Amino acid sequence: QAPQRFGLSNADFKRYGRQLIMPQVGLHGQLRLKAARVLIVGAGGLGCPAAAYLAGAGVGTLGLVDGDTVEESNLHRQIAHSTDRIGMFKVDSALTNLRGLNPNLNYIPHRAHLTPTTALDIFSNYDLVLDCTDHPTSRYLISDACVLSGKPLVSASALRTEGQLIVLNNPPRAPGASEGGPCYRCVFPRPPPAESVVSCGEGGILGPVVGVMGLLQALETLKLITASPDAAAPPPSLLLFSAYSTPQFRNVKLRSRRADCASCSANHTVTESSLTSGSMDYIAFCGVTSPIDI
Amino acid sequence: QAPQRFGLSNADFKRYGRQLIMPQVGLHGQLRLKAARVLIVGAGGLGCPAAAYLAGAGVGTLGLVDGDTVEESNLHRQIAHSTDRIGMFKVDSALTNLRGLNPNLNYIPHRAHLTPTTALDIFSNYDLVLDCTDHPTSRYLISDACVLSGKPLVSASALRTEGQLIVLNNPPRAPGASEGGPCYRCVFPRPPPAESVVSCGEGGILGPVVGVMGLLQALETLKLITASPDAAAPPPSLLLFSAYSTPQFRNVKLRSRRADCASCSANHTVTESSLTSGSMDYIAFCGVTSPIDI
Amino acid sequence: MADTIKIDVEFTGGLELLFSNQRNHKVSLPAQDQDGKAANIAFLIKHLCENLMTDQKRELFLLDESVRPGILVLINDADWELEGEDQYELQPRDQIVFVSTLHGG
Amino acid sequence: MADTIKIDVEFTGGLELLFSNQRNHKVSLPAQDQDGKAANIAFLIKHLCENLMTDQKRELFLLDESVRPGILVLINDADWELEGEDQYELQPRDQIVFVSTLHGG
Ligand SMILES: [Zn+2]
Ligand SMILES: [Zn+2]
Repeated sequence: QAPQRFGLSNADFKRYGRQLIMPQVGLHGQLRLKAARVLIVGAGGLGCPAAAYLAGAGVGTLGLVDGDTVEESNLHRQIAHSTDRIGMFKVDSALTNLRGLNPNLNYIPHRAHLTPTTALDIFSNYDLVLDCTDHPTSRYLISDACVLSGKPLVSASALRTEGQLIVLNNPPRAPGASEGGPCYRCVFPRPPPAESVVSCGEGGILGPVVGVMGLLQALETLKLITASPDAAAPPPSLLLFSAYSTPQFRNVKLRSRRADCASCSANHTVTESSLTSGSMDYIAFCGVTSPIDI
Repeated sequence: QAPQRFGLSNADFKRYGRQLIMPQVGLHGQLRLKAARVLIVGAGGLGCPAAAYLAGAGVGTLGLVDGDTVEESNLHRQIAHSTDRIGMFKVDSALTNLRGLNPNLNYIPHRAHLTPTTALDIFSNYDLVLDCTDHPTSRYLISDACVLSGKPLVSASALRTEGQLIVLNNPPRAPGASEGGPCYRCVFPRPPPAESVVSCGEGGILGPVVGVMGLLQALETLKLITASPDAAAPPPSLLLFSAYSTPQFRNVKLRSRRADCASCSANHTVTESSLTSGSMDYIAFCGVTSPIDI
Repeated sequence: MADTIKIDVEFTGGLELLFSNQRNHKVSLPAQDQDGKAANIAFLIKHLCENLMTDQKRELFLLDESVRPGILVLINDADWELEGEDQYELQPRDQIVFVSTLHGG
Repeated sequence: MADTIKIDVEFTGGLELLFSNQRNHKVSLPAQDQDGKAANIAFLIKHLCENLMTDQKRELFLLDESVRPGILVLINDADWELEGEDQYELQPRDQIVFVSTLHGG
């Protein structure tokens, strides 16, 4: 093993020097990054850039969840994949790219879509989760699983020329603890009507728009991990991005936890057993008529 | 040759379908992208993500200028490079990555730093330039060469936790034409004192911060290329990004062309011959005491 | 003649498609509703549906007299839940934004 | 007793390091300078140097009585060159931002 100073190798000091020297990161922050276990759900337009910059920054353990394979129509925006990896699992394609960038990390592939029965088991091995998926069903599932397993959630979405970003369940407190950050159900207690949900396949998406949102997820993740453990969480907010508007970015104050939230309140009806038993039917909840992958 | 419909192959329709279907791009926009020749000066923290998303979007000809080689300390933020390409020219390393993502484009490597004597010659082969460099000397040179050769310039910079973005010389009009957009010298007529200039090596840089700025450069470039040729240019503005502030983004109105600008006014002293003859000494202008690479 | 109140309304996240594909609207509406109550967000929503909406698919904006699930209403850059929801009384020059949540990635 | 005027001042792009490493400052300054002229940006710059700056290296902020090259002054989100530069007369609650240009990439 290479000799270590203050818990980092000489190669680490060289590789991470440009971020280490900043007071916002420092040696403590770099060691927190090295110890951190981050799960990225979705290796698409958001997950690809988020994963690349988190790997670059030296997040010690990086897990990727996705059951899809790479298609040609992904490549205009999913820049961790490549033309000769079309047909490969997205998770494996992305890990090929990430290992090339930074071979010193522990990468964990999860080659299947997240389901209610597997989510808690997978989440238990991580400290923080990024929602880089593309459907309301997975967004409610990931938020519920983050509340039940006590993980902060960095959630983003994008469509056409616009994007949205929220940090949820931060700080991550048990259901009923009012000082915890709001969850996805606090902000959106009821799912949108299925006919109002537009996918990137239907509506289109501009590559740099979803890319910016993925990078902003990576940034908020780095800020959360490197912050001092007793730093206060910022008040809940939503960042809106609109590529063709002036101004392009808008920051909006959000509510705190909802006293009657189905997931994070004292009277929560979403429980560990409702997930693992399969009694929580996210597809029925979101009113999707034909079964879809989440 | 593959059969074409409306100037695009079936593979093009598949690859670019998600952006083609948006009214902001459309078939016209995709054909403009295919015909566009874009030069990225600097294959570092800004240039890597900008190049990846421009290649993804199908910019027909993409040139990269950089005389540096890949170092380990680059890899936390320069995500088009990789650990096994340390020591390679950045331009070649980046093109390896870009060709993997999209092999259908025309890539042009320029394996040397831009100089006053080479700039106009190189710029003459492109329609639009991205300034992804890291020093005032190159920023003045690139702006001057863009004004003299009539190219719009998408310029960004980043340091520590902050970034800045300006679109300059847009619309690109001849020196003295007041309806042209301001150039770098209109906004910054005099260079900063050399002792106030902090590099990313000295001050540090957070990867996603410079990454976001590079992606926003790619976005503005795509907007410029895909816009209808008779669309009015937006008023000059500067986007400020500060990762740890609330709000993180601020949009600021800038001045128009300066009537006494050394570069873009009727009485401009920066001319084609002052560049090519070498009489414009950017290093002396910026007051750098020891010679540096630009 | 009844007083009117002028506010700025913005639609985003795809909702602009229901309103002449235009994001920003200057809206003048009566300062009181038919019962003489000061104009609030509930009144504004009804006013927008009747006077500004160009798409016939009301269910993409409205459900049970309020905005459908998946639409956030922002009052001067804050979630309307911080401001009294649809009972918030409009003030001149208020900025009201209707945002449809995005789900793509 | 002389009147004072209260404004918001922000330093960014590294300039905050010269001002106690703090970005946002609430600043109260005399409404008139010593000659009875209304407080303008030139007066503010002098006031900031004398009362708020903690770093001794004045040349990183000042040159010839004005801000050094490479610093943009923003008056309510517009370049000061659109507002009369250092002759702009301050109004209560104005937002004045001093931005140092970045060059890294
Ligand atoms: Zn909740
Ligand atoms: Zn000029």
